[in-house]
Order: sequence, then structure tokens, then C-alpha cells
Amino acid sequence: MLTDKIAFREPTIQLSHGAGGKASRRLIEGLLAPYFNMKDLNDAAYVQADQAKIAFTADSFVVNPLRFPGGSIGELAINGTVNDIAMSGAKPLAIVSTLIIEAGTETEILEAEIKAMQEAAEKANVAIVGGDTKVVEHQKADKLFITTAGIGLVDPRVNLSAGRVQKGDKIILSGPIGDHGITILFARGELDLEADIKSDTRAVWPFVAKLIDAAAPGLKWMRDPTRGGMATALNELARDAKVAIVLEEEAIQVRPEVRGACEILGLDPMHIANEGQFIAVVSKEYADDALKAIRQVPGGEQAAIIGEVHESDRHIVLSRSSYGGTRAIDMLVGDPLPRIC
Amino acid sequence: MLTDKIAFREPTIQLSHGAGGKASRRLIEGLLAPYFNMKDLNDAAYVQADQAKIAFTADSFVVNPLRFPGGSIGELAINGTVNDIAMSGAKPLAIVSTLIIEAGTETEILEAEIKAMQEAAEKANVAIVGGDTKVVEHQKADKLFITTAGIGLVDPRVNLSAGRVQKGDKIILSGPIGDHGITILFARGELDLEADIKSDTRAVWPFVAKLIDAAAPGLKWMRDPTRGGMATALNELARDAKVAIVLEEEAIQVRPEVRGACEILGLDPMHIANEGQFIAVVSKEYADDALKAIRQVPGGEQAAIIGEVHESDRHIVLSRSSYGGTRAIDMLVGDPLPRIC
Amino acid sequence: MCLAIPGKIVELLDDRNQYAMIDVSGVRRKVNISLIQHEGVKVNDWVLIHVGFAMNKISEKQALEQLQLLQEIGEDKEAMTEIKGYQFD
Amino acid sequence: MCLAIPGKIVELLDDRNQYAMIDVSGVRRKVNISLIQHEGVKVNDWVLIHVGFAMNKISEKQALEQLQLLQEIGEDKEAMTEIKGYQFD
Amino acid sequence: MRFIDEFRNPELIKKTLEEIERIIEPDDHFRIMEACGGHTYSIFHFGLQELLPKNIEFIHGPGCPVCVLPPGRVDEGLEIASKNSDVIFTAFGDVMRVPGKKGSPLNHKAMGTDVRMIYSPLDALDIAIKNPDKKVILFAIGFETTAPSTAITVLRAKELNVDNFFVYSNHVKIVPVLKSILDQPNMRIDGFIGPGHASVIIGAHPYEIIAKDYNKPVVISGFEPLDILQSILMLIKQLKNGEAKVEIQYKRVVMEEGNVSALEIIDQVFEDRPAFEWRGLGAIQNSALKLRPEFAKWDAEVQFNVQKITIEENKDAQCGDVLKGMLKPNQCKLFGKVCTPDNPVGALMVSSEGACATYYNHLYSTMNY
Amino acid sequence: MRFIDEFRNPELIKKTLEEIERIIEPDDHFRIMEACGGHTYSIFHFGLQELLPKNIEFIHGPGCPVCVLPPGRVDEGLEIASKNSDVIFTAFGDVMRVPGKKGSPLNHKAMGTDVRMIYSPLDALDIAIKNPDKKVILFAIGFETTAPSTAITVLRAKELNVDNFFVYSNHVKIVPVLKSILDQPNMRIDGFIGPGHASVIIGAHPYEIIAKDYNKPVVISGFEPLDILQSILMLIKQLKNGEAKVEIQYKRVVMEEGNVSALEIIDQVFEDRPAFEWRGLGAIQNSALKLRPEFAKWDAEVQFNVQKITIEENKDAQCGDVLKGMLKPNQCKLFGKVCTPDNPVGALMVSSEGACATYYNHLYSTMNY
Ligand code: SF4
Ligand code: SF4
Ligand SMILES: [Mg+2]
Ligand SMILES: [Mg+2]
Ligand SMILES: [Mg+2]
Ligand SMILES: [Mg+2]
Ligand SMILES: [Mg+2]
Ligand SMILES: [Mg+2]
Ligand SMILES: [Mg+2]
Ligand SMILES: [Mg+2]
Ligand SMILES: [Mg+2]
Ligand SMILES: [Mg+2]
Repeated sequence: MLTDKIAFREPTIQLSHGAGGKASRRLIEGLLAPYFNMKDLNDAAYVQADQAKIAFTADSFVVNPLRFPGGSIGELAINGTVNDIAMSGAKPLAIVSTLIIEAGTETEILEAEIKAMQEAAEKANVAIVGGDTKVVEHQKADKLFITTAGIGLVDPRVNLSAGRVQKGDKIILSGPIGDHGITILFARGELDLEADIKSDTRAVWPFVAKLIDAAAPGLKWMRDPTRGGMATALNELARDAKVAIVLEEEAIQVRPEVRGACEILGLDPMHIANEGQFIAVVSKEYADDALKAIRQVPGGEQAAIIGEVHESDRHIVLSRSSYGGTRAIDMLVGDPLPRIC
Repeated sequence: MLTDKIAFREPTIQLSHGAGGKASRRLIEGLLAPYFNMKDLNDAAYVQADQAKIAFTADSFVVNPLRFPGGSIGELAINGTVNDIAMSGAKPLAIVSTLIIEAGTETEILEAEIKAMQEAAEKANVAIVGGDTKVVEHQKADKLFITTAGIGLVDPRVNLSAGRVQKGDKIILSGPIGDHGITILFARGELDLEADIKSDTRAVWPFVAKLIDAAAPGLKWMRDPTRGGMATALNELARDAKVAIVLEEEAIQVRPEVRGACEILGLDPMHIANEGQFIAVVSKEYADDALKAIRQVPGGEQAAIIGEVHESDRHIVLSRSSYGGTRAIDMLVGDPLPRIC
Repeated sequence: MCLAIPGKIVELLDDRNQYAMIDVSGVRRKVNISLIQHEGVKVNDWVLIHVGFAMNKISEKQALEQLQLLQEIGEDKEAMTEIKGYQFD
Repeated sequence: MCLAIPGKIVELLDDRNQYAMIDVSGVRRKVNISLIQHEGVKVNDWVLIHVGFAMNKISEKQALEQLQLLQEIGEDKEAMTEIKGYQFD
Repeated sequence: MRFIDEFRNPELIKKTLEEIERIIEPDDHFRIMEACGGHTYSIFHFGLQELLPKNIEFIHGPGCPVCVLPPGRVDEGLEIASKNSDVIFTAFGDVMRVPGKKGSPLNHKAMGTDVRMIYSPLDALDIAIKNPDKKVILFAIGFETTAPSTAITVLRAKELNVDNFFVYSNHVKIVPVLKSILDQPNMRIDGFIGPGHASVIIGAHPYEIIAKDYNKPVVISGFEPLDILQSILMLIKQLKNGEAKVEIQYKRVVMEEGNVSALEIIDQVFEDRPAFEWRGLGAIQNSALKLRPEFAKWDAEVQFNVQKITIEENKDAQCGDVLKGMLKPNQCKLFGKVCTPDNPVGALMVSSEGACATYYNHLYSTMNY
Repeated sequence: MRFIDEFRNPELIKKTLEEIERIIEPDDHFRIMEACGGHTYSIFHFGLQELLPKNIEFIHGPGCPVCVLPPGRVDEGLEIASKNSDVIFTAFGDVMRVPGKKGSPLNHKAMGTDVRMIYSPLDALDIAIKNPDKKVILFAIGFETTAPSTAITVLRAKELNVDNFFVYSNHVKIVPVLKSILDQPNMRIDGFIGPGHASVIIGAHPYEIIAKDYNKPVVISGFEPLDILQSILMLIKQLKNGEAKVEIQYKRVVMEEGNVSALEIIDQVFEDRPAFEWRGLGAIQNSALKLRPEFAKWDAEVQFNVQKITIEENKDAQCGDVLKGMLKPNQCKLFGKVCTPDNPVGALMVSSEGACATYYNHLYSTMNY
């Protein structure tokens, strides 16, 4: 829910306004949401169509480089939208996609992404049913931008709302974090770092489907922590649900390579983007069933309960270490930048 | 229906591939549709969601200039998608929109478009329920690209399909053509021409709603002749329905200013883009009722029956003048360009 | 070759008679008229426009004569009234 | 200030001992080792890395001593075995 | 629209058609070349061919300045612009899609070269004035119709002392090319519909040589259906009478002597090139215009080191035979298969005014793409 | 991760905390400055403040090279790059979001200036080698930790004869700034946690003056929880004993004499600036490094005509008082309202390592944004 709206006063739009962190939220909540009368800002919106409750979402993808270990912009464009639908408790039904292509882009590059889209769609069991193609002049795009919109049929057993989240609820995370963001950072080649690591891009509906079967009554909120990472997703939850989230640092899985990269670069894995993970808030009674359900699906073995919802006036996210130290985890301002000091 | 598919062999993507004419079709039918297993290429796709038949569509908008007499990119982005839904015989329900913004774009420019979107959405009685915002570096976009996706609930009385179009069916056009394209051409300022003329951008659902009420059983096909103009829309019809279309040149309304511009610049109004008109194919028996219904809605007074469907081996569009001369009307290759010879 | 179009002079734009505003069916443009200066140019004259230049004045008299001639081709005097409908005003 | 991180030398990259490949938890980078040449550098050495340079070798001995010292703080001899768990291998 | 709609009057069109039917006889066969692409376009656009008796055959002439541009010429202009980041290449919309070796001006624009479409040569001069740190090239095309506009623009650049404006002249002349076609063996043309708008400038006199030396009638014609039909009527009458005169049908704008003031200005700024290469026709003497040495300061060919780019034409292209009336466009081996408006091989497929393009667009529109 | 995880051992942390609790007495109140932003960051990141007794108070020092950069300095570097289209501006990620008058390097990059993020100074040299037609500026920042890397890079540029690589040096020295803080009236610091990584280079000796002349204990510390806690323990012991010595806690990498080879290289390439302006602290003598005249060829300040840009600091900014330990960050009038990490006014809010930024991020995270 949007409370304490702040008008957007910055005179120009800068990169940080698109990076998924605080500046993005200022832009969206200070400018877009008020005009569009949006009350909730979720991964997908719900639309009632006759008897059917539809989840409806869209995202634009502007990744650089277009291809990276484990995936590519085309694959992301499908999985990202499929996942936003899944996060709404809906079974993905169909995708429409639009392409904005920079004139001069090699057909080979385009074809590879179209192929990647189709393959990802098949894997996610969703049809690409339509779309649009625009070509713009050289230097008026960056090779290829893909926008996908998706619709899904909301599972009638599900009732997701930050408002239902309350003290004692458990936070479940589907697997290790930071793989995608670090892969992209490395793939840009600017830092000359390498590691055996790849993007985690995948469709999460199979996990969500089982989760719903096992724990629908206790399932209260879901989010895929993409741009802005876990830090942003959980801060949004804290704010929208008016609670504090307390995480157990040790429960959060981070691959050694991702951890190594973060230590080298002075980054926090909690700020790094993911493309195949999700967070679910489940009531205490259903938490174990939920966890078991996710873990049963191949690829979900590392799911874990990573924290708990607390009552508090301060709607923040805290991370607690094993020796009892806690730190607040804030959203980032823009994209995470490597630092040397 | 996609028959005689031709593989796309051009090594790079050029502007013409996005201009809505022949090159666009080559790209879409030769590359995208085969990968995505698309059989029909319509304004919107149909998706069955439980009991509801949903029309689902998306378009990206990359207009230059962003604002022009009668409208702006924001307004177009809403009306374009609302109209594609309407063209599927569906009542528009909801829109999601994504913005790709070039870093450095003035907030004022962005805000004006957000406002325009909201106003257009209100006018079209459709909610903008969600979206996404990306910011890219300077010269990696052109100020602002907007993508909108929309869903609508298909009217159960409607059964649209090129396959149903047959000899004797009437072609109805909702009003004068070419206003949008000529307005944009003038607004770019390159030609130093001026006229009292503005884009026709508007939502056409109110017309379509009445048309359905009056003539649903006879209503076979609809299309909004946007990029590529009437020439492209009707050629697609001829091809998909395997018929010839014969138009009565005099029945097609063209404003004097648009005609003047076309004569000066050597353009054919049939190739010029529209953003608030539509073509409907209606069986002979329902044609008069259909026409009357459209004309009754304010702004539909100039609707007319402009031609008829004929049987023919050659699936072409012919225009017949009052003295009996006929000419074939082909799709354009790229954007219409003014000529001096 | 050479698309040219009739337009009406609606305003003379400078003293040296180099530019005029012309109107073609409601579309206006500044046009160079130096090629027809020698004929004398005034508002309401019709001129033939090509690439932003007036190439010549259009003769209403010749136009009418042509139409009349064609009208008379079939010796169909009766239709003479009809041609009046195309008279220039 | 000055983020620096322990990494292990996995390969010496040139004769002049100017560059080595280091590994930090599976992340590899070429690093300049000229600042620690005078100490003698070999594969499996642990070094402290800052902005692509090895600043110093890391002393395993000192590290162990520190941990032992801290372990002994409370005179809790019993926990001495535990610290072995953090012994370097 | 005045001076347009009157000449599309359905009654008069029918009447004129009837008159043509009336005087033509079954054994007649007239091959009429419309020299001008504008006429070709009108004939198809208004569907005149099928309204006329079958024994009137149109032979589509060389009168499309874009079509006859020697291949390589656009490349030369674009080469300057893409090599020099301070050069702005300007041209009419017609030129924008003409394919060069490395793509059309539009392709170059899309890839970042500063290419701008203009409506008038004066627009190019304006761009030069507004961008003093850039060099603006006007890629000038056109027959005598357009040459005066370019000439005035050059004079204006001189007057205003604009030194960053340059003309890359591709101006051509109509009569030399008609003569060259008439000189070809196997040529089969009975008479000419003379170009209406070029003749506004040059008048009727230059065509006398065609009537006199080659014994072919010429009727200078307007572009509306009634103009063209009346011209055909006039031509048939001459042909049936065994006459070969130069007549003006398009009297509302064309005068015997042309536009004297315009001719003077052309002569002041331009001189004949000894020879100029025409796409599909080869070199023709005194058939094109270049800036006089006095205007060298504004001559792109002088000011930029233009490397001549020669592109070999496809050997199977039969443009020449089409131009001579020996072949219909669709009889060319390449027509519609290798050579399409989208990917033109020969001259006549380049602009929508070109004979082959017009043929293709109007008759083969949806065959394939 | 080795040499990291061991020093985050929960048992040992608890034990060390207990020992601190044990030896500190209720009446004690120790104000300890952690000179280095890395320590500030660790204290908050590991939640040490709340685990420690309330009578140990941290005063966050000036040890963030980005924070102390004089305003205008980034502008000067960016000015060169945005005025010359052949200049590539390179800097560490830390610098990328530092706001200049016309935006940060990241803003400039977004607007088309060629700004590149590097991980190592050698990366900037590489860019220069790969772009011989460009001029590459390394916007060098850092304390003595980073200076040797810049120095080696300059030496390498000389060796390889790279003449399109230029260093814009903002290197600063830790001891002069600590002295300057100690010299301020109202200063309230009892002892120092000495910077671990700068001391890897400079060793322990330079801090003797603080212990001797100012009678303040210094413990050079590592950055892991156990390092910091042990250092605090060592400091408390000195303070309770009335001692003022320089001790090394971070013995696994810091040696008494520092890295002699690195010190030699710094001395070879750099010399002291007579004075350097510190954000929030004013000019401090001999507190910064510039290239020696022998390396003028690679000195951006010499090779480019850098116009000094002075930006007036906000009068309400109380960074100086925060640095002196007189105010906590959140006691500054601007904190969290006018001055935020997103829109920093003062020095200490600029980098995520700055005292005010750290405070804001960890304690006020969701108050507003
Ligand atoms: S089809 Fe092409 S090659 Fe053949 S004559 Fe026509 S233009 Fe020339
Ligand atoms: S809040 Fe800002 S102005 Fe105040 S002391 Fe901190 S950095 Fe300086
Ligand atoms: Mg999401
Ligand atoms: Mg979404
Ligand atoms: Mg998303
Ligand atoms: Mg579309
Ligand atoms: Mg690019
Ligand atoms: Mg449409
Ligand atoms: Mg659509
Ligand atoms: Mg559309
Ligand atoms: Mg999004
Ligand atoms: Mg731009």
C-alpha cells in the first residue's frame, strides 16, 4: 500500500531511477503510481475477467551484455514475466512480447534471442501468443530491448496480500542468492574477474505450484528478488506489511563464488539481483509443509526458512548473525557498484 | 494464416523492418512467427482463461516527436493497445505499461506523458494496473519508449476470423484516413509544411461496442489501420482471407489538408498511418445496420462502406475510380517518404 | 518525373518578391517565387509548385479552354452547361 | 577505507614475478605482485589484495597466534581443541 | 482541389476515352513512350492502360531522375558523409531509399550518418546556415524542372556568403536521353508524351529535333487523367495523319518558349558535362549539368576528393531493352524475382516512378515479398 | 573464506565481548575514533556497537578517501572529460556516485561522457593502450594503501612509453589528517583504532607522534569482528593503564616497518603537496600526494589546463564537529533531512563508508527516502 507518498521532484531522469532501488521507488511512487491511481505495487496486478481472476504483468528488459553465462536477454524476458505471474499465485497462461531493435543489429543476434525466448517459453509451459516489433535508429537503442507482458490464471486457493503478513510468519527463500547479478557484472568484462558461476534464470512456477498445493491457506506473500535484490524485496514487504523482518544471516545461501565476488568488490549479496529465486511468507503452521514442497521440486533443494516477521514501529529489515550482532539492511540507491574503499 | 512462409535472410535489421510494411512482415513471418509457432497474426491474441475468453495484445511506441497536434506518445500508447483489443471484439479491461527512458530526459517530459496516458485511459474507461520502468544511458534510447499491453474480455457474440470473410461482404471504414501520419510528418518540422490538422488518436471501443450490438452475427473481421495504413491492413486481409478487395475510391474519406499534403509530397493516403480509425468487414445483410451503429456514436458520422470482397485467385486490393479506372494498392516497403519526382 | 502541384498565393512575404506563402488545400508553405517574378505575381494567383519553388503561373484561361474543348469533342452541346460547374471561382 | 581481501596465489604468470593469478573463494583475477616480490612469492601463498595489487603476504602464524590469544582470554583451556578447527590447511 | 479535380472529371474522361475508341482502328498499333516517370505513375495510378484500347501500347521512358542515377553516384555522396563526421548529407525523399553498395541513405542515417531529408534545395542551405561548424552537401537530382531551384540556391549561398554548403549535382537533361533512345537499333517508338513539368522550364522548342530529325510526334502533357487522355488523342491524330509535330497539351502551364528566366538562371550556374553515365543506358553526351567553374566553391565534386565508385550492373538486367520498348518490364529475366522494389537491381525498379517498379507495384502487388 | 571466516567465529566473538565487559567499569567512558571508514562499516555491518558496553563510544573518523575529496575535485576531472570528446575518464566504483556540480561520474556517463569504471589502476592503463587515439584519465583516490598501485601504474606507463595515460591524483595521507583533528579545539578523542590497510604500507612508526605528542593510544586493527573487538580490548587496557602506545593488532599483515618496497615506490613517483583541501576539514599541510615533476608527462593536472572549481560547502553542514567527536551524525542539523546518501551535502554522507552514510543506512534505513 502506498502511504506517505512523496512527490517526485528531481528535474531529470537518471540511471538510478531505473535500477530498482530507492530512486526507482521514488519515481514510481512519486510520479507514476499517483497518476495511475495505483494502490498496490506488486509483481503483477489482478484483473477480474468475467469469472476468472487474472494476474497481469509486464517488464522491459535492457540487459547488457545480451548474452551471459546461464542465459540471455530473451530467456530473462520470458522467465522474468512468468515469475512475476507466479509470484501472484497464478499459473502462467500466455505471453506477448515486443522488441525494440537498434538499426544495424545483426539478424543473428536477434534470432538467437528469439530462439532463447521460445525455448524458455516451452520450458515454462507458456505460449508466446503475440507481439510487436519496432526498429529505431542507430544509437537510439542498445541493440535489443525486449518487453514481455504475461497473464496467468490465479489459483482460487491463494490469497496473497502484504496486509495478511503478521508476527510469527516465516520467510522462505528458494535457493542461493546473487548468482544473476554477479554473473552479469562479470560478463561485462570491466572488472576482469572470472568464476564458475552462471545466472540463476529459470521459471519458478513449478515450485510455486507445489507450494500452493501444500500450503495455500498459510501462503501470504511472494516476491522474486530481481533488481535491487533481497534487500529491496524485503524492505518493500516490511513497509507494506508494517512489520519488521528479522533474518538469520546463516540461513541465507550464497555460493562461495558469489560471496568471494562480494567480498572483493565490497558488495552485499542482499543487494544483488536474482532471476530464478523467490521469497514466500508463510504462516508458522504451514512453514514446514511449504518448505518441504519447494525442496521436493528439482532445483529447490536449497530452499530454507531464513527469517521471521516481527511486530515493530520501525518497518525495517534486520539481519542477525550467529553471535547476536544485528544490522539493518537497506535498499540501495542505484545499481550496486564495486568499491575499493 | 501464415502460408508460403519465407525465411528471413537479411543479415541486419534495418528501419524498414519496423515500419509496418512489407519488410516488417518479412521479419515477423520469416523469423518471429515460425519460432513462436504463431498461426494467426492479429491485433490481439485470444487466450482462454477458465471460462473467460481474453484478448491479449502489446505494442511498443517509439514516436518522434513525442508530442504532436492532437496527441502524444502517452496517449497513443493507451489508445493503440485499447484499439487492438477492440479490434478483437473485446471490451478493454486493463493495461500494463513499461517505460524505457533515456538518461537525462526531463521529468517534465515524462510527467506530461504519464498524465497523457492516464487521461487517455480514463477516457477509454480502462485502468492502468501495473508496469515497469527502465532507464538506459544517453543515446541508448530516444527520450522515451512506451510499451503497453492490454487485456480485454471478448464479447461472446463475436466470432472474428479472416476465414469467414467471403464474396459480397462489405468493407466499412470508420472515418477519414491519414490524419495521424500526416500530422507526425508535419510535426517533425523537416518539411516546413503546416496545416490545421491533428492526429486522429482515440479509442475506438465505443464504436465497436455499438457495432457488435447491431451486427455481431455479420461481423467477420476488424483491423485498425495504423503503421502501413489502409493499404497494409487490407492487403493482409486479402491475403489471409484469400480474396480480392475492391474499394470505391470516392467512398474513402480524406480531409482536404491530408489530400493536399499527399499531393504535394507524392504520397498515397492509403499508405498513411491512422490511430483512431478502424476497418470492419461485415456480411451484406448486416452492413447497413453496422454502418448505422457506428455513425450514431459521436465521431463516427463519416463512417462509410468503402468496398466489397470479391472472389479471386489474386489476393489483392484494387481501388476503383468513378470513371472505372482501377489500380492495385500495394503495401509499402518501409515508411512513406515524400518525393519530388 | 518532377512532381509539381497547383497552389494559391495567399501572402507575399517580402519586398523583393522572392517569397510567398502558398496554400494547397489547406496546407501552407513558404515558396520561392523568383522564377516567376518577371510575370508579375499577386495574392490569389495560382502557381505550379515544385521543390519549394513556383515554376510558373497557372493559366485559368488555358485550363478552361482545354476543358471546353474536351467537352465539345463529342459535339455534345447539351453538356456545355455542365462544364460551367468546373469553372474557376 | 581501503577494501582488501585475502586471496591465494594459484599461478605465477610471468618470469619477472610481476603478475600472479589469485583465487578468492572461486573468483580468479590476475594481480600485480611486484610490491611483494622482495618477500619471495610462490604458489599457495596467501596475499592481501587491493585494487588488483598484492599488498603483502598474510602470515598464517600471526593469524593463528591471534586466535589462540583470544581463545585463552577467558583462561578457558578446554576450548583449545575447538580453535584447532580453525587451523589453516 | 482546384486544377486537379477538374482534370479528373469522370464524365469528361469517359467522353475522351470514347473519342479515342472512335478514331482508332482495329489495325492500328501505336507504341507511345511516356518519357516522364510521372506519366507512368499516372497511367497506372488512374488505371488508364486498361481503359484504353489494347492497340495503344505504352513504353515507359527514362524520365525518373532517381532511376537513371548511375550506380555508385549515391555511394560517392554517402562516402563523403560517412567518412567526415562534420558532413551533413541532404537529399529529397526520393533518394533516401536508393540502394548504394553499403546501403541507402536511409540505411546510413539509421546507422548514425547525419543524413537529412529535405523538401527544397533551400532547406539544405538553411541547414548549412544553422550549422556553421558542419559541411552540408545537397545531393541534387532532377531534370530541368529541378535544376533552376538548385541554381537559385547556389546563387543565394553566394549572396549570403555561405561557405559550408556544397552541391553534388546529378542534374540531367531530357532531350539528349530521348535522342539517345531514338538512336538505338531496334527502337520501336511511334510517338512521345512529352514531359509536362520539365517543359514548363524548357518549353516546346527543344523537342523540334525529335519531330524533325526522327519524324516522331511529341505532345507535351499534363499529369491528370484528362491531360494524358487528351495527349493520346492528339498523338493518335498526328499519327493517323502521318504528322510529326511538337504540340502542347499542357497549355495551362507550359509555354512555347518555356520559363526564360529559369533558363537564364540554369545557364548562369550550370554548364553541360561532356558526357554522363545513365543507369541502364550508358554514357550520353551533353546530357547532364555540372556547376560552372565560377561556382567551384560550392561544388562538392571540386571541394571534396570524390573517389569515383563504379558498380558493375547485373548482366541479366534488361533495362535498356525495356526503355527501347522491346520488352515489357515483366519480360525482363530478373523482374519480380531477383529485381523487386524492395531490392532493385536495375534502374527502373528503383523509384516508385520507375517503369518496372510501377509495373510491379500495380500489377504484381501481392505475388510475393 | 579463509582469513575471513575464522575472524567471525561466534564463540570467540562472544568471549572477547565478555572480556571487554569484564574489564570495563561503569564509570569509564572511552571515546574511540576508528580512523578508517572500513572500520566504521564493519562496526555497523557486524552490529558491534550494540554488542559493546554503552560506555564505549565510537567517533567515526575521516578515513574514507571519497568522503574527504574536496568538492569540486570530481568536477574538475569530469570537466576535462566532458569538454574533450577524446578523453576517457576512469575511476573506481566508489567515485562513480560522488555528486559534482553537474552530477556524478555516473550521471556524466549516462549523458554520453566516456566514463569507465575500473577495478585496478592498471585497468586504466590498459584502456589507454587499447585506445591510442584517446586520452585516458585515471581519477586516482585513496590513502597510502592505494598510492603504490597508482605509482606502479605510472612507472609502467613510462616503461611502455604510453603517452595517452594521465593520472589525476587525489591521494591523501592518514597521519596528517589525524593530527589535524587532534589539533582542533574541543576535540574529544581518547584513543584510535588505526587503519589496517594503510598501515600495511606505512607500518606502525608514523603513528608514534600521536602516541608521544598527543598522548593517545593507537591500535592498528584488522576489519573482521574479532580484529576490531580485540583492538578495543587492547585500547581499553592501555587507557585503563594510562598508557599511550602504538600497537599492532592486525599482525597477520601489518609489520612495524610497513611495506618498504611500496614506500620506496610511492617516494619515487609522488611528493607531498604543500597543502590540500579536505572536505569538511579545510586545508591540511603535507596531507596529500602529487606526481613528481619527473612524471609531469603523465600528470593530468599538468597536461590538461585544469580550472580549479571551488564549490561552497553548505554552512549548516557539521561534518567537522562530527569528525571531532562533538556530535553524532544524527545530531547534525542536516542529517537525514537535507543530507542523505542519495543527495549528500557533507563529506561523511558521500560514500557508503562515510560516517553519516553508514549511520543513515544502518539506523534510519526506512525512515524515508
Ligand atoms: S526488372 Fe529490374 S533489371 Fe529488369 S528491366 Fe526492370 S529494372 Fe531493369
Ligand atoms: S549529515 Fe551531512 S552535513 Fe551533517 S555532518 Fe553528516 S555529512 Fe556532514
Ligand atoms: Mg518481480
Ligand atoms: Mg512485472
Ligand atoms: Mg519483474
Ligand atoms: Mg503492433
Ligand atoms: Mg549501441
Ligand atoms: Mg492494430
Ligand atoms: Mg498490438
Ligand atoms: Mg497496434
Ligand atoms: Mg518491473
Ligand atoms: Mg537522443
